[in-house]
Amino acid sequence: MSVFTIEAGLALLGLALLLVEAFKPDISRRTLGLTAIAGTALALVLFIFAPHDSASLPGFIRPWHQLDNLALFYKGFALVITILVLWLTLECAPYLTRFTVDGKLGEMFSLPLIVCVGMMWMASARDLVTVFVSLELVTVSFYVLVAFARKSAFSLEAGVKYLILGALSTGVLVYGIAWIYGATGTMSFDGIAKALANPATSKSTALFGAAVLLCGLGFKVAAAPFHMWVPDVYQGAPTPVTAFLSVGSKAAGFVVLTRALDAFMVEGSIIGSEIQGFLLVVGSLTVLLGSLPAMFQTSVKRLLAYSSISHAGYLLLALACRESARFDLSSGSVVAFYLATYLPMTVLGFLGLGLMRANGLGEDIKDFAGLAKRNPLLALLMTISFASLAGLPLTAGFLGKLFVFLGLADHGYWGALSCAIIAAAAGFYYYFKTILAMYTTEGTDVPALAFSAPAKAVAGALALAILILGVYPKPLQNVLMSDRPAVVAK
Amino acid sequence: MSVLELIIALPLLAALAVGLGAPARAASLGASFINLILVLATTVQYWGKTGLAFTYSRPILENPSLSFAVGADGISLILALLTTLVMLAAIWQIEDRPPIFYVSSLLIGGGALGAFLTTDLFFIYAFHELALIPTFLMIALHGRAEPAQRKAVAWKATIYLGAGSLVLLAGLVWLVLEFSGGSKLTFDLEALRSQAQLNPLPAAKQAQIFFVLLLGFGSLVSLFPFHSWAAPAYATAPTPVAMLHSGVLKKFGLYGLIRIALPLLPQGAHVEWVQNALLLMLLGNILVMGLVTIHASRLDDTLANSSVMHMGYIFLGIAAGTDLALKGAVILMFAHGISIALLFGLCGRMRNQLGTLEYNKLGGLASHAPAFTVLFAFGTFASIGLPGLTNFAGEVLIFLGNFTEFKAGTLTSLQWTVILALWGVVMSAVYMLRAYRSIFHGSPATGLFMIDPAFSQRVPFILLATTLLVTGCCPWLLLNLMKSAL
Amino acid sequence: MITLGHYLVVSGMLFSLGLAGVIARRNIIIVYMCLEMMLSAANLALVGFSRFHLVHGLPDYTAQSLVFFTITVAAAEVAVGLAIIVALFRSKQSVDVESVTKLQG
Amino acid sequence: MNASIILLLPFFSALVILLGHRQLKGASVLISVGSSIISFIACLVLLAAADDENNNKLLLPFLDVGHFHANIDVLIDKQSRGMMFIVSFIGMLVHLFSLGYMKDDDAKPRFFGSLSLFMFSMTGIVLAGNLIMMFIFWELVGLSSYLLIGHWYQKASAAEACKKAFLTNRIGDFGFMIGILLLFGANGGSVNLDDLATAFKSGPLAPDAPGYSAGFTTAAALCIFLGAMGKSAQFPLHVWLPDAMEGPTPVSALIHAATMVAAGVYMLVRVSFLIEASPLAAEIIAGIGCFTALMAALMATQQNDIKRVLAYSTLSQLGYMVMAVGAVAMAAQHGHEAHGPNPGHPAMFHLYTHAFFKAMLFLGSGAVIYACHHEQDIWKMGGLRKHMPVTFWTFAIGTLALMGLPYVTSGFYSKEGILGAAYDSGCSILFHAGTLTAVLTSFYMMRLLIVAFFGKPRTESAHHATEVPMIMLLPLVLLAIFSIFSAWDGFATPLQALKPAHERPHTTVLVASILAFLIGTIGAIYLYRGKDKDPVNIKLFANKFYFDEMYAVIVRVCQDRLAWIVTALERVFVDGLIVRLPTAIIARLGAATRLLQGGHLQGYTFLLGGGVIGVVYLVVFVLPRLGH
Repeated sequence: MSVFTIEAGLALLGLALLLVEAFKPDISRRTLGLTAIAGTALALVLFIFAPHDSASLPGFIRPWHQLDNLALFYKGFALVITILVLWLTLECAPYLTRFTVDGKLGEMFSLPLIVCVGMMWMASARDLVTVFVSLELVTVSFYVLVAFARKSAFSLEAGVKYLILGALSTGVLVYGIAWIYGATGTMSFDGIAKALANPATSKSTALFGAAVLLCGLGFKVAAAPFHMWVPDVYQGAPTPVTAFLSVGSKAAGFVVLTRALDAFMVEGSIIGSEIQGFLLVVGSLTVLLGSLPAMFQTSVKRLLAYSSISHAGYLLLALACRESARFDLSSGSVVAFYLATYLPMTVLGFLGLGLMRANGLGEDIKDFAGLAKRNPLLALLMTISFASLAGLPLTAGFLGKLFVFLGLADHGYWGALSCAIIAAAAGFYYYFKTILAMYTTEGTDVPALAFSAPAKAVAGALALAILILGVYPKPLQNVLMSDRPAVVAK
Repeated sequence: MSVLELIIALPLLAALAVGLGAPARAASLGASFINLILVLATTVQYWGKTGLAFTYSRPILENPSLSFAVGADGISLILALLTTLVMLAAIWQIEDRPPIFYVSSLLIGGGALGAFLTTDLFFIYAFHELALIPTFLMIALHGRAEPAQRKAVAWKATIYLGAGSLVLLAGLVWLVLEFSGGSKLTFDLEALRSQAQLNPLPAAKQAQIFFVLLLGFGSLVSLFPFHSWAAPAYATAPTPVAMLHSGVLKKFGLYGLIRIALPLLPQGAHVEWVQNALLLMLLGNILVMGLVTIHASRLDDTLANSSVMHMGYIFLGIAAGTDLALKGAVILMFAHGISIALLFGLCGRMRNQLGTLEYNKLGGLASHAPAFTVLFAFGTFASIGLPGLTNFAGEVLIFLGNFTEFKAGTLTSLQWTVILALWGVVMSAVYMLRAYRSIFHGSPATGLFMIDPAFSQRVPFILLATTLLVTGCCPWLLLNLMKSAL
Repeated sequence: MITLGHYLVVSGMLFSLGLAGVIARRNIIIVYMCLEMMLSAANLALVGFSRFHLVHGLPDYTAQSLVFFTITVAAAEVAVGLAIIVALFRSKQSVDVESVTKLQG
Repeated sequence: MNASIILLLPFFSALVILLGHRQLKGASVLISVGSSIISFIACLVLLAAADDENNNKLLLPFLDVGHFHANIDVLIDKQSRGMMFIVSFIGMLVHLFSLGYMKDDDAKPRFFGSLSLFMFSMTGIVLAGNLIMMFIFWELVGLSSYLLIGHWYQKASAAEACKKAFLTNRIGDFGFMIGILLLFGANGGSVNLDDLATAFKSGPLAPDAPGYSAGFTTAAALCIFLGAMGKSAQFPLHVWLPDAMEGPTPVSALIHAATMVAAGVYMLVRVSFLIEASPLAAEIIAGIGCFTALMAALMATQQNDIKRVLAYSTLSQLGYMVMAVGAVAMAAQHGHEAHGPNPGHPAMFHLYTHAFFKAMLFLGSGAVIYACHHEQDIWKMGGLRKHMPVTFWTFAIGTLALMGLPYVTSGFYSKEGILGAAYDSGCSILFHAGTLTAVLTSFYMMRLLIVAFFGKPRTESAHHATEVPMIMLLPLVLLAIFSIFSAWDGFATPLQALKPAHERPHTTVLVASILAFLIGTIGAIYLYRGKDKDPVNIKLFANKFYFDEMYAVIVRVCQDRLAWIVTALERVFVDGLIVRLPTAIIARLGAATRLLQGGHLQGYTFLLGGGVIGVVYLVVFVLPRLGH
């Protein structure tokens, strides 16, 4: 069974669930949720054992799809995050249903499957058309998901903002695609790379197109100055959706960005150095604009949103460091590594938030006060998550940052490195603020918190993953670094 | 598998066990006691050897090449000994406290051991950070001040040490980039060192990197002017944390300079602008902080500031960079660690019993608590630099080390600094004796009641005091561990 | 003779107008219309480029295929978007952009 | 072997007593006294041993790094053997005396432990074969002195006095250490006394060596001298010694009169090669010694506390010895090399005689104080001659020895030796001032004797005074014998205290000595016979030239005020510039960036649109031109 078939099957499952939910209103959300999880898990298993080369794809799709390591990695990534999000939704359901119109969560279980498929296709995309279509599949589904808790003013507001700004970015993206096409005469990444390596191609047209296109993609990955939507939307959206957005959507954005940059910054590209400059400027700006305002946040959810902006900045900076002659640290693998480590820590953070919410607590830092007393395990797990987000050594988060720093220093991008360091320092501050709150003992006459065994298991597994990756990253690197055929056609 | 791995793992595992509900005191004491025995046995085994021993390496990443590599030479063993001694004492002196006190002490100790006994830059750095976190948390959560104030203090320390660590990280990254041979980045200290010997950098560049490292390591050691976190943090920190951080963890920065910066950048410290900057900063430590300490009116302030001040002498040893001075610096690190831990431990007891540390409210305690007084006197005179206690040996070697290259009639800036720094020895006598006099001498102040701790509670302090005496009378015990030239 | 330049200028004007409208208008429905205009501008540019990029004497239809996708996507967006806007109107009795300013900072 | 017994026995005694006195109880006293007796015996054996020159040998390792060694190695020669005899003999007697004097003290074990510690450290100084070792024990005697002065720490004055003593000595040690460092550096890493002597004679530090620097030699000599100034209480570091009398009287006798304070002189004699190498340093040393001698003598004339009189007299005599060191060096530079086999140093000789009679005087005063129920004011005594005959006679002998009763007492010979050295130095001021000091010495000592022992008892406690017990009298008698005979050749030679030889017969000096004795004595008898209160009243002398007050101001201004200012500056600038300013900047920036996030959709679209335009401008127009 080819990977494409699995994806198609997953999409069908999503549609089927949608229909079932619509026509069989008395079906319990538990059944729906478990079906979705089981389906995705099955897809994951099948995906692992499916043939992993482009030749296995059906012929009609082969011009637009590819199965390189990057694609495979992100596909797996998408499946995992989808399972986690579905499960988180189920865990938060009692609380979420208070804000939905009919007290149901039907689409919350079907749309993530569709999003997942969109992300998986994005990972394989070989040309801009596929990118656009799968990206929009994801985005449009997210419009629904973000605004899902319609009775909550926050969710609705987040939905509206995401809708308008998302649509605006779509417009920019398409316009950029148009100009890239105009400059290179092709939509496929290989063709673009070839054309850009050709000195005869009009440089300013290509630059204009690339710039506009990158603006559009920048919006998806929350790069400054296109990041304003992130805090508002993340804060307003239901927590599982926020987790999905911050991990899944961002990862998808980055895989596209990686592919686009592979083409734009191909060996001998006429616009390579400008794009690199763009990445450095935007990356530095992003880490700062993500970190500095975060220091003043009182809501943990919003804080995580800012933190996710700042992480996007590090990733952009990593992308700016293309392969250097001296050290074989390709930016693509660094980004993949960073995202792989980013997954457990972010999901764990949002999981904690969701569990707090499910227990009727708020999302403010002050609601975290005394958590260590109320539920030591949760506090410990959250500590691990935040420590990793802050980039403390012996957690997975440190390695990712270290690679970014190494890359920047290797290329001699001192300005960007300083920005990254300032942002990391600010990061210490706001993550520690939260950690500190959890262990504060004042005013902790509140009752103990309990959460379900599966929640414990999942959270524990994530925390363990963070710690293990932090001290023994070799397996992950082995997965990522087995020689990926460069997406360049000479 | 190397015994060093066991030494590193034991406290961390014990911390985990206590966290999961094992009996806190028994587990922590047991682990730290076994650890002390292990380190002592390792030291005995190392006796007479030179170079790195007990090495073992487990690769964890191929590119950049990272591995969990352990190894110890004389310096690391001396510091490991310091760590285990102070850890045992710090844990032992905890009384009626929640398990988090034990956990944090074990984590700080384990982190410090990890930093001292691994030979991969990545883990050296990482273990140090691991030890820092409980420090902050404990200051913020269980500090001896109003919640708002102790949080402010903890934040200050966090910002300083966090920023310092990041600067340090930048410096280490720079080192790694400069000295990684071949196409792979490596964090292995030995590999970097051999590369540094093969292809030394030009002196100007060495100076730049050294300076970055100096700032990074320096702010961890409260090098002037990056010191203002230290005094409030130590004064506020719960006793075991103050003991462990000021006694052990702070030595990490110095250890790093001696172990990492100096061997890789042998000329870096001696380029004129770097050296002058370092000398100015360390004079700031000694003279400015000496005066600030004299001004202090509470025991915890005095101890905290004095601990900042004494770092200046160790930096002086590093600035000189001669064999004699560096060995002196290592001995002084050991000595200062033991003595300040002793003093902070006793200070904590006093605060518990008396509720105040203001000099003008204290007096005449020697009549009430003679044994306590004797123990405190050990700490006092050690930090004054009295011969027969370890600090003296370290200080005198540092001073001598600065004079090994000397031409009659001309003093270098280094040597002028030594002369100024010697005045600091006078100052430290002034404030320590003032403190001693106002606490223990005179007629007992009214309303103060303090009795000697029971013998079992005296043990940790006796352990530290005995160490000071033994290594003070026989500093060659420590010097024999550092036979090869540094 | 109408050249590629003409198409691009018109498309650019359309795009700019759309953007200006998105920024300046306060009614979300109109903002949404302006967004559609921007998509149309992109479509126009695509078609223009496609028409003047001849492959074997014929226009390059890859770009035009994207145009169809764009139109479809725009339709989907409108469907979802209008639903959300309606929900907004229901809850706030307003479709003014200033009615959603709770999330900030 | 012998040396190690002498050195280590008191060390272990001190260690055992200080650490285990609660368990040992009374036994600690026995341990301490026993160790002092054994040390004395070992010392006698040492005296009898054959004289192998310069046996500078390793006793214990201490510091050993590469080519550098600073170990506990002992130098046993005539000087150290003689000094060792003084230390162990007086030490033993003081131990015995203390058995009686401290009988009722609760903290006896602590006292005896500290005394043993002192014996250990003093022995170390005497035997030191290198400067580092000397410095080590130098500091340790400081510690034991601190502990003993502060024995009655409950008394505020004692607590202050011990602190003052330690700190003042620290200032001296500051110089000493610099001196050691300079010599260490210049001599290529060796601070061995033998090596240094060779280096100054014919090695790298000799005047004819290449790179010789007279300034350096002077600086090194003066730095080392600063150490001696602290320990031997020379002006301006003399202020601690009178205050040190807050300690128990036996301590004053042993440490602050006979041995420790003389360590400075001993050390100067040990490094006389250095002082002889620098004329300027020699002159300064002689000058300071001379000034101290005169100044302290003037102060002594107006003191009313029996121990303070003796303390100032000690100061004055120490000044004498220091002056002798300088004078001898000056004389050596003028070519007046001492003649004869093993010429003795006048300073050492005076140290030797002074040790006996001054220890005796202090112990005598201790007996008086003990008998008068801790009354120390001489104007509240009187008539003790009849109540305490043995004490009186021994005290009188000591007084006469200190005054220098011609031809009978040891003090006469040694003082004459010093005046002779001053005379030989070629600087007449030294000689005149020395003679004047001798006059004053006779005067104030006679005053003391008359006021305390003659006349009628002026208070109840003096009236009821009785003779002290045997154990206290024995040391007094023994010391009195030594006060008379110690300068006689039959005594001095086996004790290795060598009389200085003069180049010329000193008729002038002889006459001056005798005249000084007579004038001082007669003056005192004339003024003080039968008086009930002091007929002379010179505030300046009584208040010790207001040195304490001056120093208090200096400390307050230079140290405490400066500390206050520096602390304030540190808080404002360092903390402000390094912490608060960057924090404030980052906080402002953070607050500013938050403004971008106003929550208004229009604002966001504007930023987004503006961002697109900005990025396009950047990428299309700015970056290409930078040629990045």
